[in-house]
Amino acid sequence: MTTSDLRLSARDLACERGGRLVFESLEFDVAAGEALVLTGPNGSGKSSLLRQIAGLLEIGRGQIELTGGDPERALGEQAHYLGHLDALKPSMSVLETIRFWALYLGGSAAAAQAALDDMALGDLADLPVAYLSAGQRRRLALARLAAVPRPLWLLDEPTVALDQASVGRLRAFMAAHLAGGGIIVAATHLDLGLGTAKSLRLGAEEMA
Amino acid sequence: MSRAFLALLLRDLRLAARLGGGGGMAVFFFLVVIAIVPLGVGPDRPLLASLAPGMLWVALLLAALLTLDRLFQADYEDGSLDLLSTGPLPLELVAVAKALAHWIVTGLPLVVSAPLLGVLLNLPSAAALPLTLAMLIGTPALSFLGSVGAALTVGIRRGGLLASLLVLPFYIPVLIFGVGAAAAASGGFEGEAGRQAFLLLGAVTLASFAVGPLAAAAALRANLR
Amino acid sequence: MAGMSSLSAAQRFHAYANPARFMALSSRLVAPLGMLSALVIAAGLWFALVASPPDYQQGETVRIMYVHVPSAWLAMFGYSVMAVASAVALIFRHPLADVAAKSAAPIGAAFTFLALVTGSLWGRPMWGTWWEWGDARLVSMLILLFLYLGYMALWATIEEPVRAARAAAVLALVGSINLPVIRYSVDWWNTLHQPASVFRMDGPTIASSMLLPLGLMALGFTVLFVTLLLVRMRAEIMRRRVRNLRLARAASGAGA
Amino acid sequence: MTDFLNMGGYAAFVWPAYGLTAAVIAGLVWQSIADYRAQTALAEKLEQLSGGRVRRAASSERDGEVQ
Repeated sequence: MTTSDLRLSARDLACERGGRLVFESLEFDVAAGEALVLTGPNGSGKSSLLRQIAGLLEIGRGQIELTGGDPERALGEQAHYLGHLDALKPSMSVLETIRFWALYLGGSAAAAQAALDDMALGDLADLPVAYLSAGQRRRLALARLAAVPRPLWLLDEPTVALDQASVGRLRAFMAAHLAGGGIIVAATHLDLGLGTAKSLRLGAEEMA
Repeated sequence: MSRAFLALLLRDLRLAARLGGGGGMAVFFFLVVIAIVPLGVGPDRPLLASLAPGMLWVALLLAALLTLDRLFQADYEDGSLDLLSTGPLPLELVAVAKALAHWIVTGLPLVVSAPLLGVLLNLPSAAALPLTLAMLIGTPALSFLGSVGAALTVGIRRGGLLASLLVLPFYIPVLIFGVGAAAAASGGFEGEAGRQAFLLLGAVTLASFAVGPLAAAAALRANLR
Repeated sequence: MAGMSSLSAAQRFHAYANPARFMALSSRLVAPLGMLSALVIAAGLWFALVASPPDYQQGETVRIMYVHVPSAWLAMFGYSVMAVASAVALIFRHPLADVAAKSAAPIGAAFTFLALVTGSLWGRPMWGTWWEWGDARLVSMLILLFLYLGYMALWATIEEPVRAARAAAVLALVGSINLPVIRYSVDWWNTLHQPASVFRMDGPTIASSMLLPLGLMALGFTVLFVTLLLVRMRAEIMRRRVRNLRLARAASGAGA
Repeated sequence: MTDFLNMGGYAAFVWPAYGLTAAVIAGLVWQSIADYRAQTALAEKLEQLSGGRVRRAASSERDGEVQ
């Protein structure tokens, strides 16, 4: 799905939120098939970094670059951003939700149905989202990643509200994405068992 | 690109229809405001007739403002707004889709119900058509300019009230030309002032198509980024 | 659970009401009541349109009274059904009362709308305008329509039925207490502005020949109201059943 | 027959009044029945989908055993 010379790099990156310097002079390089795990205390800027990569947050100083991707599309359009909020509407059914996001983000309706089955949500398809549990809502949010193929995944605490079985399913899902030459940048406390993952500690150097 | 635009528009229309009957709330507000005017002003028919176009326009404006604050706030609160901006659609077109959905859900029902409510205010039947036409031309401006207020106050507590206060001054030209078009035109279209007012109203609406989305997108970027 | 009351509380609440008995009873009543209302209304129409004389003063327009007055009665009857059911719901916690109140509202609102429009049509030949602020009853009927629309809007916006029921019950009760006050204020407002038109809505004292069609139509409308109330209550009970089934389904789904 | 339809010159008011009453009542009857049928069908479909597992649970709590 992606060319092998895909590379996400950041040079001298700084982030300043509401007058507070969150982090500065950050550098990292992630090649195709690799994962970058962000660790560090809360408030150390993990979420801010992910939002900066996704283009949802202003980049004060430094720059982020995705080489080898699709030149016409912005970086944010080639990435899936999974934040703390699940972006789900209670009155819409599971199928309507995934079909909307697949259509909107450029995937196909067929892929949407397949994504539901991957996330074991197939038999809840016409249930309104209001009836779903937190875990099921999370899996519906993850199904969006399966429905629309995008090389870069930006995951903010993806395992929150997931039970053991779902975490196992998530690990396999992420491993498959990496095997397909994709890149993952994830902020998490849980060991995602990604073995070869590089790690980037935020916030620690400033404290010491 | 247009597929994403349509998908977003249809989703918003479906959501509006499911939650609180879409434009029903705005039309209900419009009906109540018009019904209490005579109770305040008195049942004197000629007085009501002279008040009718002005009151109908003011009530319509307030009704349009009513449903503005949820335009972006709903998507901001559940995280959809973040995802919408990672889609192929630039924020400007997201703002257009939202304003258009607001006009279809709220603007059109208000325009359709205006002549019926005119009966309560003893609106002369000759004035009903020009008034409705003027409202049809003017209401898109309410939605497109309104989307700027909604974008400016996204994420702010009690943003809805602030959005109305920010946007009401922008509505003044729509109100003045709208009432002018309705009142003058009721004496037949050949009235010079009537035609002028209609053209100016159309100009305001066209301008709002350009200014609205650009300003709304800039406001969203300023607020969220 | 996303915003839902805990599953067991909602189900126990409704289980206690044992809708099964009501569903069995109402399923036997709906068809006969429907037939009865059709017959009575047909008879009423016959007398209203054909077999009764025109009024010496109003001429044929008096026939509109045979639909206007029953609609107005049913509009008020509907609201009193809602108020009583809401009181029972709040005091005795009987959820079937909620279902009855919620089901009565749209029917009452429809009759209120009919009363308004037929009243306007009846008044038009006399007053020369479609709406007469001078007639206190017509104005109060309009305000009653607002109460109905507000009540239905409240139900439409609160998703969780138990909470919505309690809020709607309070609104209906407050509304019923306010109705006489509203009616009095509109009457007082009327005397303040001496209405131009001398014509009073009810016109001449009702001649005996008019009592039969009026009575038949009113009876027919009332039976129709009860029939529709039962049908809508059954639909509402099924709607809550669907909701519980969906909750159970999500709970039993993989990896809840 | 024609003067019956003419309603003493007030046909324009009497017939719309009766016509509208018939229309609103017919609409109300139709909507009530359609809503009932839709909800019943939905309930049956959900019961089949859950293979009766839910039916047993639901019927036991319906008889108040779940207190």
